[in-house]
Amino acid sequence: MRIIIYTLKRLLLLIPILLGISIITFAITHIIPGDPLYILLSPYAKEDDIQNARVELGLDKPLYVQYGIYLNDLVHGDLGYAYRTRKPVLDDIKQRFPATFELTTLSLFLAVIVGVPLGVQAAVHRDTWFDHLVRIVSVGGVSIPIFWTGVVLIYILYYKLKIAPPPMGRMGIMDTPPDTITGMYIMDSILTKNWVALKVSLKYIALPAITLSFAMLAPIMRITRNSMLEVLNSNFVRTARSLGLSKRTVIYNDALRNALLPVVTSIGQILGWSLGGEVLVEVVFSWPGLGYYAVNSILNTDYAPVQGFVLLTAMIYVLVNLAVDLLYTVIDPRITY
Amino acid sequence: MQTIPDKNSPDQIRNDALFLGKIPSSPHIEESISVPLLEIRDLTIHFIVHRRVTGPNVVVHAADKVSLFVKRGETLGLVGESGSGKTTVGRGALRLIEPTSGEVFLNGQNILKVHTRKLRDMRRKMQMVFQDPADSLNPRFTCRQTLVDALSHACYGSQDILRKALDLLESVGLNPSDLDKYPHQFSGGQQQRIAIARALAFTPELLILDEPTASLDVSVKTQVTQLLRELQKKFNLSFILISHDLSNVKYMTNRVAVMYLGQIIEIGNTSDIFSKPMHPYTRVLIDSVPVPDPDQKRKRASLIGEIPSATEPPAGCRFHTRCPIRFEICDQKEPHLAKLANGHMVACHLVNSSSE
Amino acid sequence: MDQVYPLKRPSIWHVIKVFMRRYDFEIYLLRRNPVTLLGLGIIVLVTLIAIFAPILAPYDPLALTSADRLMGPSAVHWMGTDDYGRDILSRVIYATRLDMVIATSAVSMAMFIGVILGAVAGFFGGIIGEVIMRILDVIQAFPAFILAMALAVSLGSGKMTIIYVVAFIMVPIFARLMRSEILSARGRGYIEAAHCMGASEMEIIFKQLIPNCITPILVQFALSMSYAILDAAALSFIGLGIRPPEAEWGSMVNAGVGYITSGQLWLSVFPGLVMAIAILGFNLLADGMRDVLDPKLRS
Amino acid sequence: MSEPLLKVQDLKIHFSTFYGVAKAVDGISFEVQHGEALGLVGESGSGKSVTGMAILQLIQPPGKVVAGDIIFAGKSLVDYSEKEMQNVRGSKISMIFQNPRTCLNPVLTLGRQIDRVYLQHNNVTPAQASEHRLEMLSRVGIGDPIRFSNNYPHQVSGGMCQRAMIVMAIICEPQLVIADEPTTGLDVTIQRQIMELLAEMRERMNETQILITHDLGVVAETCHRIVVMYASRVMEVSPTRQLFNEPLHPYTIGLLNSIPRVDIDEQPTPLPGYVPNALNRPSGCPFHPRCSRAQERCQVEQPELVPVKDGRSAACFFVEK
Repeated sequence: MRIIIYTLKRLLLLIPILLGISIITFAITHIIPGDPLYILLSPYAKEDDIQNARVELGLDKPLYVQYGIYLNDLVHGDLGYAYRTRKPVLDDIKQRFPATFELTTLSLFLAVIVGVPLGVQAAVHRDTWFDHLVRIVSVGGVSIPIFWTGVVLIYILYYKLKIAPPPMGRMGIMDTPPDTITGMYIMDSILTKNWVALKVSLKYIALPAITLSFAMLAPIMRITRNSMLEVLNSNFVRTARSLGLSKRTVIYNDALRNALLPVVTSIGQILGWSLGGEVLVEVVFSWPGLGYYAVNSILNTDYAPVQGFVLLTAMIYVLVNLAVDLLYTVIDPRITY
Repeated sequence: MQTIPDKNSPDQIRNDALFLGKIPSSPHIEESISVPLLEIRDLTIHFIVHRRVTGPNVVVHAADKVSLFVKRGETLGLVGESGSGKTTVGRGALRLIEPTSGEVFLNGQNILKVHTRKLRDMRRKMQMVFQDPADSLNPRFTCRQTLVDALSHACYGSQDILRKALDLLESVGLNPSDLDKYPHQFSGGQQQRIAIARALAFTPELLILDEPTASLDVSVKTQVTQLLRELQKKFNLSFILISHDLSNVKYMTNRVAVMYLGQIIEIGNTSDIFSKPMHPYTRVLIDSVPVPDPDQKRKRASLIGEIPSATEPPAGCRFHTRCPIRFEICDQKEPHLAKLANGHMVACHLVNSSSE
Repeated sequence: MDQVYPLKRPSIWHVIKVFMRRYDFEIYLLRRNPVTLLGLGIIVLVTLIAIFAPILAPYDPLALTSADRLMGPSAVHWMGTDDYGRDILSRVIYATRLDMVIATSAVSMAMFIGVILGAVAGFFGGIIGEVIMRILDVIQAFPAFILAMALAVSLGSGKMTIIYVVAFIMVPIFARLMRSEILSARGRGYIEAAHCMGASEMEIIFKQLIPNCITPILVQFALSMSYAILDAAALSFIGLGIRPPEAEWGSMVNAGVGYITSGQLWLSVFPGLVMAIAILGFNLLADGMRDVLDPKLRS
Repeated sequence: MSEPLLKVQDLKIHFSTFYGVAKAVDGISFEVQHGEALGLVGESGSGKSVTGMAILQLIQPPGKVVAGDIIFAGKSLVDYSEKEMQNVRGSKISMIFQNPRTCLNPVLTLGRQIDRVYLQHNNVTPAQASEHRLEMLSRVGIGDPIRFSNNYPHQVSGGMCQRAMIVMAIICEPQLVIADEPTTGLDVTIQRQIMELLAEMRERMNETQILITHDLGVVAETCHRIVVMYASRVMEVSPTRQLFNEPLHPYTIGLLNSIPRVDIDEQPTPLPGYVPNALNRPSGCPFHPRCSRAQERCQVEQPELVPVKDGRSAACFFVEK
């Protein structure tokens, strides 16, 4: 019961944050140097047309009124119109969201199932060659730019070894995607039992997912190792050992359960960090997700989609962090709220 | 910010003289001065731990209507279990914590009513020695820097500072070669000596000692205690000793106040309290101290349960939930401090009813 | 009288010796940890390259030679040439200069503003502190790189844009760190002792608090340098920030992406490699410094 | 005299730190008889806690047992494999630590933590374990064992945490319980409760106990025999009564004179000097810089612990045999 009240309280506290986010996204198009209309309309537009458009778009009104209009549109699900694709931004986003979601969740999943055990083993075998290897990989993972990893992987696996498909999106031109249910190809292929499509989509997603998860792996491994080391040195682990509990129990039951708490909190941060990496990976692999869409819009000076993209990612990020906080209160009995 | 030191002011001359040991200060309590050095009246300190939108806030009753006084040259002990509010009273007296209500007079002047600058001047007359000496010394200051910093706040001119610093070191039993060491290069006992030297830089009248020996080794504890007693005689200091170590309190103090859940439940001369404790809590407390004498196998009363939460202190007598001899009235009516002989006061219905 | 006290007027060497003694453990740990020294070495090297770029670069980074297009690494062009026939090594050297200037300015700016905001929020709290923290919350509600993208879009391309944008997204990190350092230092006994001494608030902030909070800030500086390089290069990579033909690590990698599928790896790989090495240097240093600061290692 | 339950022989434990090798325990020997309570007294850094950990073979790197033997019930624990030691810990020898709150796993309920110790060493079902646990909890004076079992460590007081620790330590009815400062950090009234509980458990369950503490008052009231340690070495071994009535070693004498007492009106006299650093022990007798009786011989030659009389021994050249 108390957790519901706590959740509601946290949701209420989100309102000012969301307003702040909307102010910043609103500012994106309104602090552009020069008149936004010259970007929207063609350079040869007549003065009258410009005036008409200005009134039509409400750009002649004071800023706070414009912000009010913007906010009102947002509440009604209107994110503006994308001139490049000639569609409402919301429709474009709906269409591209599954691709991004699929890539991100798969990468995070990979990073967690590889990173956490490696971090644990590194801490347990502290100062052995394995520990040093893990530390090198984790320092390397945060040092190597993600777009560079992608480029090198493409060169080796596609150009040299010819294992991977070309970095050209979610499927080749000749492949037929599965029937759309969720929009995520892997999920849809399984749901429609389309094994051919599943194989192809797995082949295409492998390289971008590995690239992205390599960047997520490093911080996960590092945090797991460090918090594990701390817990292994704690008094209650010493107690558990002094009572003759087996090493396995001590490591997995006492140490890991406590060591995972900081890992859980950091997953939200890692996700926020990787949303930036996501954009870069999508550009490198021409992955038709939100990031690729936003970057293409930027290059075509079409700003409404960028605005929509930034707003959406920020909101998702905020909600993920909220979810992590709630999860934390559930798994850590010490937290009272 | 600071007042310029006047070399010929009476205060300064007294300070200098005390430093150089020119004034022989009387070792016994000066009875002639009628106004106590420090007087605390009805000091109440509540902390809000949790604000609620609906209903009253959750409040810790750290100190409730605490009244006591300290005479010049004497040592008052403040004892009790953890959570009894003894440290809070010490800090409230220095106004390191802003009290909820009450009055604190130093030399007849209410410290709670003065403004910032005057407060700073008044604080210098009352210094504090903390429990954890490692924490109370700035880790980035050498011993020299610590003392110089204190002495410059005590308004010594730069000419005298080094000489004074060395005097201070000598009076707490450290060597001049220790001046350029950092706190982590000292042992706990030495760190506490530095902290005491820093407090002495102000030639204070009152030292509030917050568990000064609790974190020290057994064989070093008595050294520091002894040092404090010597300094008390030399500089005519008054002490408030906050401690849970009753043996030490017995050894060091002239009078003792026993606290339980934010209230004083018994106060009196040390000899009276230890030879004939009146409050059942005091009795158990003294009985609970382990004695290094295997031949003394006396049967002791031990206390059931633990100290209740200070957010919701029990109604009536706060001790009634654990009291071995409670009767009906105890959980209804709050006992007040009743006077016995020799300034001995007890808050217990059992004593009150027999004396009234 | 004075001669009795041998330490009356300490010599400058004595003062330095005493000061170094404070850090003997840190110095020992740095020496014991050769990886940290490697990081430091990389940083020194990269800085030297940045400073002496005009001397070190064998060619003009912008000179177009259509005859030499897309040549692989050779004795003449150690890192090959790009699609306009420009020497990649020279471009990488100039890019080092540009990126280091951007990262250093951005992080310094972020640190300066962040530390002040954090100190104000931490020490005074109250309404000002609350307002500062809520604004930081909003900035941190965005994934950092996405916010940088958004800001870069509205500010337009250019070196200054990247500096401002990267500084902007890093301010909250420094401010929060400073605030939490101050809050934890405030409860310490020596601060209370300073209050007892009648020290003023300003004295306590500048003499006691800040010197005790500054080391974690320095570690964060090293760490932030690596993020700043990454973010600046990534912005240029997606076409915001530094535009071609000016040499910049990220935009150079981007210019080479199209040639990967045809096997011309050197366009992207060398700028990316040099960049990764520079970032590694800062990460290693930050790592080593963090170990030094870890109080658990001290006992 | 029968074979002692535990025999520590010439134990040496070194910690290699970057400042040098710290001799945490430097050649100590003592015995513990069946059913007795032995006090291991010393100041912080004297090596008493490390000795306790060494008996359970729980010295972690950078610490290392470099020499000596620990013989428990006739068998040398030093030769045991990790697996064999696991079967000894908790079921034959167990340990109680100070600072009980940090010694309990914060994310498991107290009941679970107790149960798994019992399940580890006994071939029983979880239901039997929990039944046994409830019985034990009410034996140590916990009013509502079921509610107590469902609590997490942060929900109960320090004294209650220590009771849970004690139950965990004695639930398998070990022959030897090592209590390392079990009452330090607790209030005097709670301290007394815990001490009484430990004494009661010893009598009821026929345990042997080693009580590690710095508090001479605590050992005086609970122990039969006392080993006094100083600077990694044993200074004196004596039955309790003789130790307090007629201390032999200058350190014991100095220590006893230096503590203020609540029961008598005698003024304490402090011991001069400081406890030496573990990295930089004085040569010869480690106590000589603080000793009033020290002579030149003490600075060079290290006195051995030798029997004196009535089963007492001391490590001092000037103690009369």
